[in-house]
Amino acid sequence: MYSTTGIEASNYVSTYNTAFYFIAGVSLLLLIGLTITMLYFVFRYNRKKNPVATQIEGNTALEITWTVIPVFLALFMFHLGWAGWKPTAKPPKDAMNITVVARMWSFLFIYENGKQSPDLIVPLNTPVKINLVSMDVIHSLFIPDFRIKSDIIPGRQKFMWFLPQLEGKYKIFCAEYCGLQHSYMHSTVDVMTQEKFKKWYAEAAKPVAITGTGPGAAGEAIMRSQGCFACHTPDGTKLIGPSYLNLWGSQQVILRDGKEITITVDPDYIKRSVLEPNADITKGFPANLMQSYRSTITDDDIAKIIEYLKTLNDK
Amino acid sequence: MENEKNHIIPYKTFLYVLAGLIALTLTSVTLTQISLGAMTVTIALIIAAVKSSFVLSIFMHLKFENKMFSRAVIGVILLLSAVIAITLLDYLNR
Amino acid sequence: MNTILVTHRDDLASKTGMWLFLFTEMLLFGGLFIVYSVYRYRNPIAFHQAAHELSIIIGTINTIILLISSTTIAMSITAIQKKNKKLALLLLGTTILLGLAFLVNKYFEWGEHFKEHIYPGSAVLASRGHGDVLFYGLYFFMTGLHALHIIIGLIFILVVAVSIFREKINPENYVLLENSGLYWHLVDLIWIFLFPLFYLIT
Amino acid sequence: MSRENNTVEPSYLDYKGKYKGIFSWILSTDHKRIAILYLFSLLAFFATGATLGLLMKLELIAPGKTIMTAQTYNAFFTLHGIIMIFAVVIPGLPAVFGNFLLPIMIGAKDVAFPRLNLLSWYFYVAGVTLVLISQFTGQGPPDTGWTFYAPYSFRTTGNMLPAVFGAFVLGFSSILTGLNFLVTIHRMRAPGMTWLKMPLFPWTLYATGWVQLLATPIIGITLLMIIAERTLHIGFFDPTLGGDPLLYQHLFWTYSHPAVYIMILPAMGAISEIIPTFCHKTIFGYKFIVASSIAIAFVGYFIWGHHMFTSGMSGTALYTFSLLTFLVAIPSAIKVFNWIATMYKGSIDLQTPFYWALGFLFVFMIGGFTGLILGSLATDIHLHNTHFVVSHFHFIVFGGTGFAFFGAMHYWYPKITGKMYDTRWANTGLIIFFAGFITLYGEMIFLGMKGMPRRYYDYDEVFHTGNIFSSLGAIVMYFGLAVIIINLIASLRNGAKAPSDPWGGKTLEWTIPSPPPVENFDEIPVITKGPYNYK
Ligand code: HEA
Ligand code: HEA
Ligand code: HEC
Ligand code: CUA
Ligand SMILES: [Cu+2]
Repeated sequence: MYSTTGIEASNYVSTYNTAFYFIAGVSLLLLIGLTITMLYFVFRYNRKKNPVATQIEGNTALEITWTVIPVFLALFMFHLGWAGWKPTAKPPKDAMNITVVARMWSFLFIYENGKQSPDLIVPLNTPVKINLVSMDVIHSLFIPDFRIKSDIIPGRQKFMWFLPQLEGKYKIFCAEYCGLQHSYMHSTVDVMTQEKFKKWYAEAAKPVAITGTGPGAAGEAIMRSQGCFACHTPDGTKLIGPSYLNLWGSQQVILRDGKEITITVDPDYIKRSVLEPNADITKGFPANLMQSYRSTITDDDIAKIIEYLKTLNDK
Repeated sequence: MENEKNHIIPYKTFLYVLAGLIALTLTSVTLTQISLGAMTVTIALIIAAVKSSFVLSIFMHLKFENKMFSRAVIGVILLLSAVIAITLLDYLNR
Repeated sequence: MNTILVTHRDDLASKTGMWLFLFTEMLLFGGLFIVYSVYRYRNPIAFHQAAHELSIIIGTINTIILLISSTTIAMSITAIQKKNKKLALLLLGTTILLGLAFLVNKYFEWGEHFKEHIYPGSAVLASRGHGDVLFYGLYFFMTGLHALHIIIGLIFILVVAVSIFREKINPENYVLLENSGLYWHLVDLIWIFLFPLFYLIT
Repeated sequence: MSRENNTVEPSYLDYKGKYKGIFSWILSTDHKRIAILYLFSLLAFFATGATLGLLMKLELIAPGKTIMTAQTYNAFFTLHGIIMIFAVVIPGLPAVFGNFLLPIMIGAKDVAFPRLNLLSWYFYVAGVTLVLISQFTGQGPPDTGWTFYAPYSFRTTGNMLPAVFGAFVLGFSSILTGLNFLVTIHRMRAPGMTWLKMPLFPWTLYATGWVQLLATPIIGITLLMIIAERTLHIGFFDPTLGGDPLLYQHLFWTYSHPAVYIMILPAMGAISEIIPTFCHKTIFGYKFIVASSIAIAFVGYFIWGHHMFTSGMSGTALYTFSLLTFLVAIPSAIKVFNWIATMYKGSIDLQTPFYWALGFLFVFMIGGFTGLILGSLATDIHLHNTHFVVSHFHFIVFGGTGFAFFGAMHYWYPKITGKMYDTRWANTGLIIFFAGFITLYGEMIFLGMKGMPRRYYDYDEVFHTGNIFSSLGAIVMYFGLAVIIINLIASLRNGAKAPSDPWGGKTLEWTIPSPPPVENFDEIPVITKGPYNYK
């Protein structure tokens, strides 16, 4: 993560390094210098060596010196930090726009042509502007190798931008505490050459890559990319939400407008559960945790999800 | 001990101040009812500030008390204003 | 100052303590004023219109009630200084009655809103948009907290009145009365700002 | 010293008052007994918090599940943070040593409002009790971190209300202590003790008092708003109700940044007492140290935004907050330089408290310097919410305030208990502790630079090596602390009797017997000279 190879994975690495090494360098010098001075005094003016202390009340000239010098050092440190921050506020005009939708506990990157991906795939040497959208609580998109991080605040328009300068795969972490699975909310940036990226980008027909085979594979792939498995399991384990095992067609007790009713899990119910999860709350589970997927899941997707759910019965 | 200087304020003073305060309240009500645009906020707050300075200095005896008290009150008000100003530094420039 | 601890009495110390406490109260409400200014800045129109729905008449009456009650409690200090116990008690009684009148008004005012289904968390309010939710949220919270202070102040004054009656508070030792006065004036002071912010700036 | 054995007055420990047994403690309004109440409750909470810290480190020794579930881990760092911040380091030095020594050091018989003082201890215990109750009731413990960030704190099913209300009550306790000290210092200084003849520990308590008084109400009201939002659905910070989550952060840090100076100022005060005593020398630049305390308290009020550099504040706000953050480092620098200058041409008596003071200076500098790196915008963007921050605040909170607390404990131990402790064990404990400390938190600096986010239950394989070191450090430190605490407890029984001035200190507390009599002074002293007069 913390590359010391001298190759800079993004445009921020060099400004970060300047500020970091200056402040850390001055600090280290001061730390060593002051510690040695201190230890020398302790040794030299030990009671055994110096039984009688010389009383010194103070020295104004000294006080002024050691106020003014740190002020200048501090101002310069501040300046380096500010100079390094300033570019982050101004994305280049020709930047590529990508939207990230963050929710508990996954990222989903949406491209201008509608393509969705749980990983961030970007072309080399092209400025990338990421619009930050959160569906529930505050998250934070953090790419350590790029030395960049930005909080994703629900209800706010925000963006971050960077220039990837080195091919490779880098980690993305969520850096703002967002609940149970916060430490599992991660992803990858894949910086590829322009040509490779173009090819990937053109495969727009299939929004998500299907890995498995069989009737539910498409649905499962959608759910994987949308991050449903952060809260639901296919194997009966209770995580945050109800498990999908034997869910399809079963009877469920739900709370609707504060009243308990029993329903059968049918296509309508699944659709409601995904698009308006807080209308019907499954008994024994918290409301307000699952948020609507209206912006990222289509009716077509829901049909596929149902196909998948059907495969989970009577295993 | 410092307990000796018990300044007695005559009843009349209080009644004058009360009259002033009520007058200011009514002024502020009438002024804000006529549409003054952006000035409304300023006027209403200035009047409120004048009213509170009356309450502080006469009702709360600040005028007759050790200077330390009034200085502290002013300090606290300035501190609070500074905090509001710095918070707004963020919001006004977003 | 070197008297024995038990009989030691320092009026200035207790007054200083009271003032310091008032500072914390000022900042307590100060935090809410920060919230108010930010949300007002971000939702000017909604705040503007919502303020129209509050009754200026009740607001003005309540302001005047509080001002008078402040005057009476301030005068009761003069009364005790002039050794006029009866007048002091009478003035304090008036203060308490005025405080209660303020609360009664508030009760009717809030009742009016509740009748229109405007209260925190109500569906009607939610349907009117974020600005209204914020305005009424702040309105109920700030005036509610203020009303709580009125109630505490009334209890404080009641205790003081009883002490005057029992002559525990007397022309030689009346710092408690002064402190209750200070507290009451602070409550008044806060209202002096709440009133224009919620009722007038429309 | 002549008064020592023939005092007529019983010491505060033997004093027989109206009540018997435990009631003579929990109903006592004597500032010294209240200080002891605080000391023991605080140590109990510290042990709880520290054990949670150790357990967290054991969990982090390897990726994946080691000893607990993610839910438990999240609950642990929340409780750890709440206890350590609100119940240990904020009350810490003021409530224990301030209560015990402030009146004595300024030549008074008690604080201005003794009953209020006792009340604030009750609030303190009640507040922590509420926080602890939240762990065992409702639907699971709170899991928001000690910062209670909105809107997560409205979404979580954890039992937030008692915890938030507990923090509110703890804030109340802190306000009452601050208020009491301010009035005490204003009104009860001994005759002749002008402001500039007051020792430095009371001075820092004075500056702290103002911060407690003027910052705590802000978090009080913020916590009340959270409660109102959770129970009554009043919209304040929840974006679904139109609120702004950033406003919550503003209000939270408007208190919580000044609060870090509530933690460190009294610690600096204690160090300013220890250094001259063991150097046998008047403090260097008294007035500058006083002025820097006030400057820290004042400027510290306006730099809260440095906790929000990545949250998307306006550029103007970022600029201001970063600049002021760097400026607040200057008064700390002045203090460090003056302390070291005090050692110059001193006659240094190497006793345990002085070792703690040296340790303090070292780790405080590391904490401060990591703070500078965080105060710089370009670097904070990368380091925010990583273990670098965790390292920073453990260095400065535990290293700064904690070291000063232990230093103060060893410095005033003879005065408070009337017994001497075993120096050899005390120093051994300190060395083990120090070694563990540096391994534990030093390693976190590098983990943070590599990008390990904080509040992570599980982590990427690349962070594994660093975490092993760090966790081993925690275990070493555990033993060091145990040695220190056991030594102090054992010395209560076995220690030699302490003279009234074992170290050759010159402030007023060393002029009265150890342990002090109930009324502190037979006769209130009249002050004619400065506090550190060794001529
Ligand atoms: C005792 C408590 C304490 C103290 C005293 C400090 C002191 C400082 N802190 Fe720290 N801080 C915390 C407790 C404390 N902090 C806590 C608890 C958090 C985390 C909260 C959370 O998120 O949970 C935090 C977080 C924190 C952040 C936010 C990080 C983030 O989340 O991204 C920042 C950023 O600016 C910061 C900066 C500083 C600075 C600049 C100082 C300065 O005051 C330090 C000044 C001292 C020195 C600089 C050393 C001495 C000086 C010299 C020897 C001379 C040389 C000096 C110069 C050349 C200038 N702190
Ligand atoms: C005073 C403040 C303080 C202190 C002393 C400590 C002490 C310790 N803390 Fe810290 N910590 C915080 C304040 C503090 N902490 C805060 C505010 C947070 C942020 C919380 C949040 O994110 O919301 C935090 C977070 C935090 C984390 C980060 C969690 C995360 O982000 O994932 C970790 C992880 O390792 C940690 C570890 C430790 C450890 C190992 C100790 C150890 O140093 C403890 C060491 C002590 C021992 C091991 C000795 C124990 C001794 C005994 C039990 C015997 C004592 C007996 C008697 C007293 C009679 N703490
Ligand atoms: C943040 C955690 C979370 C995520 C992510 C999540 N859910 Fe849920 N889900 C829940 C919770 C909690 C419930 C129960 C409460 C409710 O009904 O709203 C639930 C309920 C459901 C139900 C109703 C189950 C029942 O037993 O009645 C369905 C169906 C469902 N989710 C589907 C999905 C799908 C599909 C996705 C992904 C596109 C998804 N969920 C993502 C938390 C989550
Ligand atoms: Cu999302 Cu942490
Ligand atoms: Cu801070």
